[in-house]
Amino acid sequence: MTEQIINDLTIQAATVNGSGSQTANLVLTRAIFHMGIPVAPKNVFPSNIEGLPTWYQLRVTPEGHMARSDKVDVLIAFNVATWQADLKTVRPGGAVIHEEAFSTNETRTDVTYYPVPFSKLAKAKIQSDTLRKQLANMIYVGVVAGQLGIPMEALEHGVRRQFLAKPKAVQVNLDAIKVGHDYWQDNFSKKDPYRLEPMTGVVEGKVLVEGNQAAALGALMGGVTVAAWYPITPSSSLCENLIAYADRFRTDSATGEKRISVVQAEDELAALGMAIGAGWAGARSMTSTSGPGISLMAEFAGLGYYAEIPVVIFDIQRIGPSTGLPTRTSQGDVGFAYTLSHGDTKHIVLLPGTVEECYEFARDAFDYADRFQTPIFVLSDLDLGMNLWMTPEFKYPDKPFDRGKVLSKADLDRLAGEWGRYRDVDADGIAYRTLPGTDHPAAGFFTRGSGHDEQARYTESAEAYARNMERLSRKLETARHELPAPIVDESPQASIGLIAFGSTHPAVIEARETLAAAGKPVDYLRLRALPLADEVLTFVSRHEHVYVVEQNRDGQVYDLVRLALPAELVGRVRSIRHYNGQPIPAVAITEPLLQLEAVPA
Amino acid sequence: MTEQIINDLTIQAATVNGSGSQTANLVLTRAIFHMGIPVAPKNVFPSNIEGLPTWYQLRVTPEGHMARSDKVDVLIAFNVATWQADLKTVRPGGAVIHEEAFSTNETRTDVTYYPVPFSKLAKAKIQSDTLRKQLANMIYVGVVAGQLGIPMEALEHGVRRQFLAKPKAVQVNLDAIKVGHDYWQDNFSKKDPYRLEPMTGVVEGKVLVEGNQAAALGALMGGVTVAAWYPITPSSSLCENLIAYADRFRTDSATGEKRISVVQAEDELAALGMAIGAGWAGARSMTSTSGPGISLMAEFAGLGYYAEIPVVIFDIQRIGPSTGLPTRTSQGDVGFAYTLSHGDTKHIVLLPGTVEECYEFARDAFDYADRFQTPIFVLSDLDLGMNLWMTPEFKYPDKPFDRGKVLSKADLDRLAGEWGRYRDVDADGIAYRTLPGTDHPAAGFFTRGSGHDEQARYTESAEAYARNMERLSRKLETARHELPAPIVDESPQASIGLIAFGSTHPAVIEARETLAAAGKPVDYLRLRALPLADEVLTFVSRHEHVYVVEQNRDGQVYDLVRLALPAELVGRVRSIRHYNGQPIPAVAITEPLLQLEAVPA
Amino acid sequence: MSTTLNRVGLPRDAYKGAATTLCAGCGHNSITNHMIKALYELGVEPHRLAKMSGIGCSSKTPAYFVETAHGFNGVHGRMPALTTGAHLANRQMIMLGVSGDGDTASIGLGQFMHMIRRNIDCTYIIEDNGTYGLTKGQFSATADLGSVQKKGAVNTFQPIDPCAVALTLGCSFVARSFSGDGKQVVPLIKAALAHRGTAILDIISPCVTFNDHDGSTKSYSWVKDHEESIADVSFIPFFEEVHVDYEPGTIRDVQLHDGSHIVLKKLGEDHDPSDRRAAMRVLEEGRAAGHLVTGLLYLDTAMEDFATTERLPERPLKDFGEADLRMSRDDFHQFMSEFA
Amino acid sequence: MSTTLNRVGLPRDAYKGAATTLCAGCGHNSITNHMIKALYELGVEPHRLAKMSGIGCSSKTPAYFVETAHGFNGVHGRMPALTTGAHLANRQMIMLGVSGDGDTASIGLGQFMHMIRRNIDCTYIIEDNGTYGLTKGQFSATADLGSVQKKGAVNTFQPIDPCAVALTLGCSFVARSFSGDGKQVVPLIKAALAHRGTAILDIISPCVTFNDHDGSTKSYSWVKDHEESIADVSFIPFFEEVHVDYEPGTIRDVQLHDGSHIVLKKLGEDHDPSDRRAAMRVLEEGRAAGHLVTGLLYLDTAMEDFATTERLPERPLKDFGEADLRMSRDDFHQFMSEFA
Ligand SMILES: Cc1ncc(C[n+]2csc(CCOP(=O)(O)OP(=O)(O)O)c2C)c(N)n1
Ligand SMILES: Cc1ncc(C[n+]2csc(CCOP(=O)(O)OP(=O)(O)O)c2C)c(N)n1
Ligand code: SF4
Ligand code: SF4
Ligand SMILES: [Mg+2]
Ligand SMILES: [Mg+2]
Repeated sequence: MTEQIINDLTIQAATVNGSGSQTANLVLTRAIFHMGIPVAPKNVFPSNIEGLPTWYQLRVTPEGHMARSDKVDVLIAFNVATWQADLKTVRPGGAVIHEEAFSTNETRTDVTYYPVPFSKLAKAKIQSDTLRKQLANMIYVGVVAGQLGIPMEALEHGVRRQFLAKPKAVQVNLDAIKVGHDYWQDNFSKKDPYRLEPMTGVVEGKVLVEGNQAAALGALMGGVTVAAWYPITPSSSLCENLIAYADRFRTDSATGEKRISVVQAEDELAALGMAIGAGWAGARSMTSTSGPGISLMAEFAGLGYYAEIPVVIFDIQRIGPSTGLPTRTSQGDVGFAYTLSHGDTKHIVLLPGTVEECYEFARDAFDYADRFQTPIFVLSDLDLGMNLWMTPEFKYPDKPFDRGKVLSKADLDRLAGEWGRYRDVDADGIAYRTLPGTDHPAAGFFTRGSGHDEQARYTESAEAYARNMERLSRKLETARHELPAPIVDESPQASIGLIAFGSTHPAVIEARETLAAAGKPVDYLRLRALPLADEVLTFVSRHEHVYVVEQNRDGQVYDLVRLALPAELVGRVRSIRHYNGQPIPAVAITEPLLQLEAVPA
Repeated sequence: MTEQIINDLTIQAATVNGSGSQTANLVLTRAIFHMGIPVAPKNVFPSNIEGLPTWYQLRVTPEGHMARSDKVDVLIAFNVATWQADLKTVRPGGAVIHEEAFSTNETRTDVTYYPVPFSKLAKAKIQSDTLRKQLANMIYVGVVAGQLGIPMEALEHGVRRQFLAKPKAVQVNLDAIKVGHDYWQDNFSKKDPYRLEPMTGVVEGKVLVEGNQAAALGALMGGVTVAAWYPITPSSSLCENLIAYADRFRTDSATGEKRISVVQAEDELAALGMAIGAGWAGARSMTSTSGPGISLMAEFAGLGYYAEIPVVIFDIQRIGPSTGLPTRTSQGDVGFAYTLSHGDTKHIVLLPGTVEECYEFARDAFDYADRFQTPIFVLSDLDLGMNLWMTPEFKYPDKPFDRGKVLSKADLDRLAGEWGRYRDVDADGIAYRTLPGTDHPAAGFFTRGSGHDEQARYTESAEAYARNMERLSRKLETARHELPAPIVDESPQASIGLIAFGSTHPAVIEARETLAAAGKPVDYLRLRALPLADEVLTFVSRHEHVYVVEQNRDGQVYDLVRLALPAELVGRVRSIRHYNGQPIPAVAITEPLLQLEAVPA
Repeated sequence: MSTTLNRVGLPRDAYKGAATTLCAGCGHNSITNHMIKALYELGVEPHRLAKMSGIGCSSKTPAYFVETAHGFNGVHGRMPALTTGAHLANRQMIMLGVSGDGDTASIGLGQFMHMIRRNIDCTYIIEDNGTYGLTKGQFSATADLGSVQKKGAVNTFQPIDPCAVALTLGCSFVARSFSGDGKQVVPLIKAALAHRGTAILDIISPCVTFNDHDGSTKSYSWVKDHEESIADVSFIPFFEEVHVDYEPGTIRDVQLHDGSHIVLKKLGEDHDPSDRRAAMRVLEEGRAAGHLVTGLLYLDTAMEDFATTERLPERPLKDFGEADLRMSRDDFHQFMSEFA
Repeated sequence: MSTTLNRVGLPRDAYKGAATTLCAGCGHNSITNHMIKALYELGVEPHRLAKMSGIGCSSKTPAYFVETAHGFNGVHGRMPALTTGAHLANRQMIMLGVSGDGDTASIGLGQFMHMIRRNIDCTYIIEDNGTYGLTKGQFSATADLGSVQKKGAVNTFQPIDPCAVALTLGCSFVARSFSGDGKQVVPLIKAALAHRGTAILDIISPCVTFNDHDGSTKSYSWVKDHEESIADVSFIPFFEEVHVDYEPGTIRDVQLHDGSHIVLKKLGEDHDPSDRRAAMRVLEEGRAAGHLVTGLLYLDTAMEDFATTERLPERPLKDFGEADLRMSRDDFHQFMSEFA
């Protein structure tokens, strides 16, 4: 038997969706995490409710890599429909736990098989007819536990944690796990190299959070009071979490009053319209959607930009075009969201790269919206939003809200009429606004998506129109310097740079390690907002080649980077793209990069 | 008296909209055109039905310049509300025909005033109370005719032509004109240098057509059978003309049957949806809209791209963002339309630069749609679409329809099942389709905006998804070589080039003359389609500096050009932008160009 | 110029707006004047009024009254969404939405109906001329079957009747009137503003430029000849006491949330405004008989409005600060630890 | 497997589609089977059938019947526009649209109503489960007031009843049924297909995964307990001759454009399906009584469909070529010269 491989492996559970396997997978995840071992789960599920293939990839590494791995060490084969294909994904020397009934003849001989009669066991050992289908999945948890050496105590924790809400479910699940564990003990001897051993020092103080949970919490702490949404995968859980958190933290226990209104709108046009109406009236407001909803919000997004209404728009990206693959990830909306709406519209876009940033950017987006009086797009994606990520606990906000340039009754008295809604008094492109309800004769003004002058009067004047458009550009230029700056990580000797953003981050971290180990250290600039900051230019100027890595077909950010550079630097930039709907693995960066480096420039 | 200026002047009539002045302006235009003098009218009207200021600029030049001129030679001041401002626009030495009642004291002394008691005359000389308001405008036609020397015969032609539909209106209008003409004769002696004299050799064989009329005719000749639209300025007249032309040319006189269906949809989403449904079912279909409608069509545009449905979308651009100025022109939708919809969506965009091309591109767009099985955007604008342009008569089509790769029952028999809706058999990215109704068991397939394989089966396969997306890119690359090529006009010695498109064309023509005269000849590449053709690269490579001229704030095509160039050429490109809603005049090109040329690169 | 001050100490002129840019004689201009009268007489404080609209000639009118109030002229057909959001942000504002028949019955139909379904507290006025005025006279979805366009085209579709649709949805306030009938429009506007919930007021408002000719069923003459008012409406605001001097049985008196009263004086057969199915019948019969039924068709003062159902505080949500909106540091850490 | 061939010589299996990917027990699956039965028995030629849908579990079902027919699974809520366009391109196709309650009553409400207003010749089936199945169980706009969500949330809004809305618009064919009631659904599908004009068929179709629990008014048990059929429906296609063996007075026989007959057998009080206001009353009474009224509510065989009103030729517009669509060279030059 080859030497052991400890705490560095990828488990893949191939099951059928709607069968309860997700619970089993989470128990397994929490048990391993409880052992102090870093976990990185990726749930690959179908756009369907019940009966189609679904895969759960659970990667564990001592370093805590969180990118998707491209190979499977331990396969749990529970779905006959995908059995043959799943078997192919196992790396040589890997282990295969499979339903006994699946035939293994004339298949691979370079893996270790652990056939388990799951259905028989379920029939024989699980009493409850109603729960049998569900609990059958727990049996494989027990088997894997035996195979990898997960202690009962960890499994118990996993089950308890998973069933916080219904403690009475704990025992039956533990019993089912025990069935699998016993079966392992009684029937198998360890033939594969993989083991899990308790660790210390890495996961302490860390929690497991989904990006959409983080964003919901961020919005709550950012002071959102009006949220309008329309269900769509993978964004629904953001507002559904917001509702749950608000029930708990925004409801007056005495009166039952809610300090927030979350409206399920009739569609995305209405959702953004409601959010814009609320932002206009002075509330911190938001909506959340995904690709198709972004398309439907185009007209209102332009109104928000041109009428200068603060509002926050979350886009949890899935892969398009059109309906595309609703349960697959992508970074394909960046370019479209950036200029969403006809005419010369341009928006501020935030690009969180970790769940912690999902929380922080969601929270701060409301400050940016108020300060710059314009829609703020927060672009997350399915990978970031719907998978569990290991993260340090989030920080309690240390700043009060920044409501931006809002004039009170007192301010208006002081100004004595010397105020125009669209006058650029501070030369930063940002004008002062009043909120409806301000009890002052000068407070009222008429907001419109049509031509207006500095006093908010209707006009078709060519000069007034151009002046206003130029101020709007100035405003975005002001914002460009105040948005989250790129994070640059440079080592003195590297001549190659990587530019990436969003959920591509973990793959870049891992790719850099691989490349450094291969004697090709690469520097890294992680974008966090659009329009692009000046750091991009200086970063490119310090490197011979800079690779823009992104998860879309058309190199949308590669284009934006090139447009932001002086001509003499453009030639240094190259593009690496991944666009099959699966979260990008490190090899999707290292391989093309090494190839491109091989060819002489 | 200074020397005469003949057939080279700009008349500006400042009136009130909804008062009938448009008719008077058209009579004046047709009369001068009838003298054999080239005319270039620009109607600057408000987003309103009655009572607001409107301007009609009628430029006449011996060369037939059709760009808006930036100065006024003869002002007809009929609107007291704008009188003072209008007066400022007149060039020194110009002539001012104005309502006597408007005060001229403490105003300009460098112009010739011809005060006319229009309202008094109207009261005294026009009998019909109902028509007085209307006919009052005709009086100024008579005065201008006297001042500039327009013969009665030409005026009579103008009136007859204008009132083709109601001949009985001819006499009263001629009488009103006579009132003005007599007043001129009896009260004024010529004090200004401007004169009109009959010409020959320039306008012969030419007609006056609006771009939206041309596009409607093009669509009719292109074989459109289903058109769905929702009213919006400045695009409404396209479909309204289509309806009128179809009533005349698509209606069976015997049965009354219509060989076209034009539907007024409930909104733009429905309009494009109907057009896509029709395109899917095999009809040549279209919709027409402007900015806000384009935003609302974003979701369906993505479906059209990804499900590969032929359809033609006209965008008669007005200036945005949002509602913007509905009656002002712009080229502000180019970038947005090019990537309209979330995800990696990209479209074919046609850019007509003359009314003749409005006709030809509208006609050929249906061939492109069928051949490339994708939405085709035709981007015109308010200036091109709603103003009258002097043009050679359009050519009768010399080609039959190109319906593209459509398989018949016979084809399917021949292929004996060897067919997949999305298989790239010709390696050009374009697959073969069947139309609903094809009587063959293999003909049917399921069209969807979600993931599909070569056989049109639903799939969430990462590989199938990526393959399909790459084929779609290949398809656009195929199209890139077959779309209308740029038109290049080079003179051996020029080191400077201009790139422009659409309604900017006439201003470029005039700017080049001015620059050549100033010893700075510039070459010219006129774009006619997106994605950009290779000629752009070679053109830039042949010039030291290339200026991209466009009518939007953000230099949308300037960006596309830079992205299409190899790094070493990017530095040669510069941007000239005009964005105040008025059609771009030649000076808006010559001045910035000369400035930028002054600064050393 | 009247200088008598209303209960909040303002003259009538304080309720005026910018000069209209609509056509002379446009029905919308009369409605603007009715609006001014109603708001002045009710003594609405300008800073508490929010004027909302979509796009169209009708949607321009909010610029022509109460200039000192905030207004939002949004995008075509989407006034309901903007109004809903603004209302949720600040319950204290009096939401007054103005729309057109194209804005409401074509592009905006879905939002119109879903706002009614939520019973958002606002007044929704449709300035209904059966045509798209601002785009020069195409038929709208409220144009009657067989109605003739200025250029001769005949409408071949059944109309979408905003009032019938509202009734089907159980809208809490449904009324119809005519821009030329100020005696009826003004009290209805007041009642709509006083009502808590979505108040739909469909006002036939002739387009003199594109739809006031023979053959149009939205022309002044047609409406004058065919209007059938179901009852005389008068409105007694909460700050005036009621004195009913009619003989019993001839009137109906309905009290609204704020203590105001709507007094309906029978005309012909009696109509009970609390009977939704009766209201539908009245509309259907009118339609069959070719009449334009006007008046207060239906009123439900019991139905909870959205903000009440949602348990929103009276205090505007926009006014809450960090202290009210952020959980405590301890709660935060507790909450985070639950993700372990 | 039945091998008896229908009138176009096809076995029942020729009307099957891909295997369903919906949940076991989903009402939509039963409707798919009813669809197969109806299309098979009617002898619809697969190549003349166009299966249209929006987005949702319901909208997936067109993939599960008549695999050899063309189908178009479009975008959410926009099936009516796609169907309208496809119909205009080719009048010869039998347009069969499938939608969900979210697809129809929320995002698609405007298109649903405007399609009815145009009376586009198509069948529009709503697989109505009162929830958004595919997005995991949020309330849809057809959920009844007070209906309880799986996780306990209570719906606080009035439902939008697609049938009531359709009746208000004067839709030419309005029916409601229950996925579990094949005896009623199959003849109604046949009748809808035979009808020329927009046929709305709202079929309550329980979502076993998210909306089949106590407290839901769209669960199997609730519907079984509360269904009130207004009449027994049977359908006699044009290719079978009618033989009515009922005693007089107990049945109503309605003939459709294609010569087919709908035979309605009285149950309890008589309902005249040509009386639109009676249909509205029946719905209203059912709603008040807490019943689910099913059956053929309203039918107007006289109303012209859009294509007929628009004078479109019977020959598909898609089939016309240059010769039919381009004016002659002479006409062209004549026309151009008019611009001089
Ligand atoms: C998205 C969009 N589509 C179309 C238009 C063009 N448009 C402006 S007003 C209008 C119709 C107005 O009709 P209505 O609401 O009845 O108002 P009216 O002018 O008749 O008072 C249309 C279609 C627009 N502004 N926005
Ligand atoms: C524009 C857009 N918004 C949201 C979604 C997400 N979505 C998919 S199906 C669906 C609702 C489906 O509900 P229903 O029509 O009732 O169908 P059911 O699944 O209940 O049969 C939604 C909101 C989408 N696909 N497109
Ligand atoms: S066009 Fe019609 S609706 Fe518009 S302002 Fe004039 S009269 Fe009124
Ligand atoms: S989720 Fe509901 S609607 Fe969707 S397939 Fe399952 S049971 Fe049917
Ligand atoms: Mg109107
Ligand atoms: Mg549903």
